[in-house]
Amino acid sequence: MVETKDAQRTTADPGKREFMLDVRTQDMEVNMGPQHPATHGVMRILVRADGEVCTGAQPHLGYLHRCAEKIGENVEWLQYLPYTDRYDYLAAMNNNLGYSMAVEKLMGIEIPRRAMMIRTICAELNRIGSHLIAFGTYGLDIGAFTPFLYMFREREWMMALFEKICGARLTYSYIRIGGVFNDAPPGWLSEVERFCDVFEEKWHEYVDLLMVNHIFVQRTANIGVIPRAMALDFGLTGPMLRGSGVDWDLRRDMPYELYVEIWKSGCFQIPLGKGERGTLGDCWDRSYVRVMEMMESIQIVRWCLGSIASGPVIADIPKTIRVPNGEAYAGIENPRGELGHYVVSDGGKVAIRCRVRGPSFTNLAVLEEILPGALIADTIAIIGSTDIVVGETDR
Amino acid sequence: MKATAKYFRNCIDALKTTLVGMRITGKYLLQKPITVQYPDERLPIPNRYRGIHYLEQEKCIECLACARACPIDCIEMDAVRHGKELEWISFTLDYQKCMFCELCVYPCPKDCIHMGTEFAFVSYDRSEFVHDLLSYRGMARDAKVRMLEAEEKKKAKEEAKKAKEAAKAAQLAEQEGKAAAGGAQGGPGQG
Amino acid sequence: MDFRGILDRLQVVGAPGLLGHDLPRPPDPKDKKDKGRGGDPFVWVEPEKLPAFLECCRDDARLSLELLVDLSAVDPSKDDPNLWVVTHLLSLALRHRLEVKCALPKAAATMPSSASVHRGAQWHERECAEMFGITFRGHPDPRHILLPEDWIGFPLRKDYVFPDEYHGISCK
Amino acid sequence: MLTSMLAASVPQTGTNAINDFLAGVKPDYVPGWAVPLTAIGIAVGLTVAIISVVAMFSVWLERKVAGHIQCRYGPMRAGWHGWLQPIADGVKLLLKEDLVPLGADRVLYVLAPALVLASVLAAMSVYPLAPGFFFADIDLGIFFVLAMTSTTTIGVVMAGWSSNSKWSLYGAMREAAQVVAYEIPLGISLLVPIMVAGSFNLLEVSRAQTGFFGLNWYIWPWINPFMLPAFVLFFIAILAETKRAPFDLPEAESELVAGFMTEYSGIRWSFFFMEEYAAMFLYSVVGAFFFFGGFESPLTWGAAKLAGDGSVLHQVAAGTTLVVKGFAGVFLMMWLRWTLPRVRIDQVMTLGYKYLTPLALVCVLGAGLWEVFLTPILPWRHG
Repeated sequence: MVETKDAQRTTADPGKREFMLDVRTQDMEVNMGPQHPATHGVMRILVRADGEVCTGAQPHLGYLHRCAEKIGENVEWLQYLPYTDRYDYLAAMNNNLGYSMAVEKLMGIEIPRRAMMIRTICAELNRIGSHLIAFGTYGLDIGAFTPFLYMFREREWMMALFEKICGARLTYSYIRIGGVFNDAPPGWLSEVERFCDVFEEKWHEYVDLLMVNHIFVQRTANIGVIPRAMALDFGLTGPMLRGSGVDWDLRRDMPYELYVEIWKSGCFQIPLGKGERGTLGDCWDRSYVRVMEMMESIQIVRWCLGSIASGPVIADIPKTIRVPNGEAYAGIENPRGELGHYVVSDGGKVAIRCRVRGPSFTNLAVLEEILPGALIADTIAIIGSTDIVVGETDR
Repeated sequence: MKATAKYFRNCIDALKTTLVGMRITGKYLLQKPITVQYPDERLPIPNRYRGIHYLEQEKCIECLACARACPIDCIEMDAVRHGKELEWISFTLDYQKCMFCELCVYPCPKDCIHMGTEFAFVSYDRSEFVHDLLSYRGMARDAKVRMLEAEEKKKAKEEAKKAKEAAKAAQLAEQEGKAAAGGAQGGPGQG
Repeated sequence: MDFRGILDRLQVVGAPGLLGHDLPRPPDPKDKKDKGRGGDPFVWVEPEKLPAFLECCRDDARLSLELLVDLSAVDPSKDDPNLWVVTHLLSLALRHRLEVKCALPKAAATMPSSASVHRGAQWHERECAEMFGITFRGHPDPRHILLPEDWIGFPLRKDYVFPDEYHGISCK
Repeated sequence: MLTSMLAASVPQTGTNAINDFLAGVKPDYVPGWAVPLTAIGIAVGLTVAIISVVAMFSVWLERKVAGHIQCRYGPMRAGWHGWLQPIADGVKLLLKEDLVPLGADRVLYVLAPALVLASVLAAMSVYPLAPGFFFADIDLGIFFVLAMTSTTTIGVVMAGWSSNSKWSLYGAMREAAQVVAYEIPLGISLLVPIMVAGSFNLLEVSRAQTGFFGLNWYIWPWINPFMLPAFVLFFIAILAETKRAPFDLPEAESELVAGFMTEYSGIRWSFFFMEEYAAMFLYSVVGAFFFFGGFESPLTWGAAKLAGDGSVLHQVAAGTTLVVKGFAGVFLMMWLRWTLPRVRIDQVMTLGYKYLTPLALVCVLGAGLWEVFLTPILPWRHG
């Protein structure tokens, strides 16, 4: 039936089980996914459960593998841009930014200031959209249906903004090598300003409706605790790391593009999990960090709106891009963690290697460690709190 | 004592947050919904929207820049060249493969391929997804007129050239005639 | 610390398996074929000693490269006999990065697994194994991660030939 | 002989009224025993009709309330504001093929939805829908209702076990644990109004709450201050009983796909849904009777004053107030469902045993003391 030999190898030692069971029953193998409402996308988790308690978990990936890295070696530099939207399809702008920065670093070209401004605004707006989805679907996993619908009201406005500037709603391919494809249409910046104002009121409603709700806190506090050492050992990044109290954010610690100035202007902080409602590093902390980050992104967008000036939006680069010989790694702060592009070129029109370090891939590995010992209902909460996107895991 | 305090705090906290949550959902219950009944009412589509392509055929010079720029090679075009004029046969875009990334619009030197605001195109048959962006086949009337004029100009140029050659040849022949005649008189002088 | 500082620290500490380093350099004008090298500097390390090297980087106080960001491989070209195994390390405390490269002969592509040093490397190595055919000795769970179990060939190698069909599904 | 025995033992009830009417118009070729049988048939048909109308309206109300809470319209296509939608759903479910999964225990699988719906129908038969119109006015009113509604658990566990799927098994086990845990606080919290009213019979409880403009409802603190907390406990208990809002674990869609209903489709699946909405209406009517004055409201009070006590106008007013209170309870449950997340199974148990039951006992104790010491002193309690 199922390869039980592998299932035994998971690191669940019975000592850690919360509910000490004297009656020895036969463990039940339950397949959560690949088609399951709680696994965000197409991922299968083989859960070995003893009654309601999960004793072993094994994620099985590859259902959404589209050989993105192999295509990277057959397609020209600029033609690879649309593929980068399809990794983390909830934050396509950030993916474009990551890839473009890696190639620009290798080419050593300078981006005009207005292009960097528009890039930062789009990346931060997309971060808000991505965290909104994380927050909404997490409510769905815990059983609250309405926050999901409220969340989509705001995200719909964000998508309309992106529709005005680049024409697409989900896969933008807007931030390109050397800047952005076209300048912001008239009136766009003032509409972003209105979006920020309205979003701040609605944000307080989200917190009241779900984050501080007693049942939500009961379902997420002290569940799926990731201590600091385990987080570093697994190489977690982003809200997963900050949820466990590790103060690390690429935008502040290894700033790229405009973030040096933005951090100096002191308009945004880095929210950290403090274990307010349970132990440090539990599910509640991770969703708390994501919700607070939305407000920080609003402040960054406000700063950019304040200091944007007119000017060119694209550096002067030839129509067909030839990247000089060499290799470069550029890591940026994606909503889910550090998205790294490792680009190797031999001076031609096509890449030698285009490696993508997806944050969801590493964040997912930690499930094997924290799922055993939790109840079935908690496994859903823990999987939801890692906020993985399967497109980025399988590439 | 701490446990009983926690016990009652749990109860009060649960009730309080439930009422807060109900206040928010109740507020939206009374407000007017914001959704749109799709087929009857529609949201305005911005003009930069990436929908189905449209081609300004007369400006196109069949330089294949857009076909090369497309990551998935879904643009194919075929035309017969008559000097500078083009006789169009087909300009197809395969929408089964197209991913609406708008990379084909930028490299066009004549700026004649754009993406429109139409997005709904369904059909029962896969072959209908291969759209032909041409508005007319063959040659436009003014293109034909220009072609004919170009041909006449070419013919006229040829005749003029022939006439010049003929004239030169005639002149040459004349000179030989004179030379032969002169030669006969002063032949050895020119030898 | 910048790359120069890290390199000195590595030599002082005597990190096991350190072979050399490679800095980006502009193309020298004399001979035409030399294209120079752009991008990031990196350190060459012996594949057999990679786990020890990573452990030394992690435990040393002045380096403290405790986060393994990424472990992947590159097949530089069809006729190059070696594969590169590239590891990116990141230090949260000192805010610097290090790229470690090992040259692995394609014919005998085996090296010790560093899953014991960084638990996160386990999945990265599984992906490298199935995509490049590198066998990591001592890996706790050497199954395929993205490709189906019975996939023939190593897709990301330059000499990879696309299969015509897989279980009756044509790949053309 | 049979008709006289039936008529004698039970006072004027709906079924007897139909029975006497039929006996009167009975043509001679119809045998004697057929008359009570058709009367009972008509009564059962009437109950099923009431249940399906209530379920259909609740389905429509739920989708509209959910819609408007979530800033969207809900069904708009079928008829004005989608009022034909539940009928369309019903027809669709009728036409759908209801398959029995391979390896399922066929007998139990088929019997489960029938048993579940039967228990709600049995409970419904005890309800007076108007002071004069009821099927069975038995003195054990609420006791009978609680007994009947606890048989739904058997049906649900049968469904979960017989559909031979792991997820349904989970749903069934959770359902059994949850409903058993909440029978106790439900019963105890109902003791408070029963103690004040002094009777199980729904009609008498309703008559006990008549009074000036509905000020004699039991919920008001001046009648008995422990009644309001008892109602809150009662309301939470019925949320768990009907598997609604924060306690919808057995069919928790994000975890167990659809819990014990996963393998059902078509008309069998709609039985489960009809049972859920009927049970919601049923419990909120019980709540209306015991806490919010059953038939008593300013409307009924006015109608009684206007057209005399037993008149048709009074009956109609009483009926409408009961239905309005019933659907107010249903609306409150729906409002809660679209606000709160789901509670975990062990938290459901702790809430049931550690929080609701002790608090309910405290309420009963308090109400008892209040009745013994303070009722003789309070003047308005004698009226």
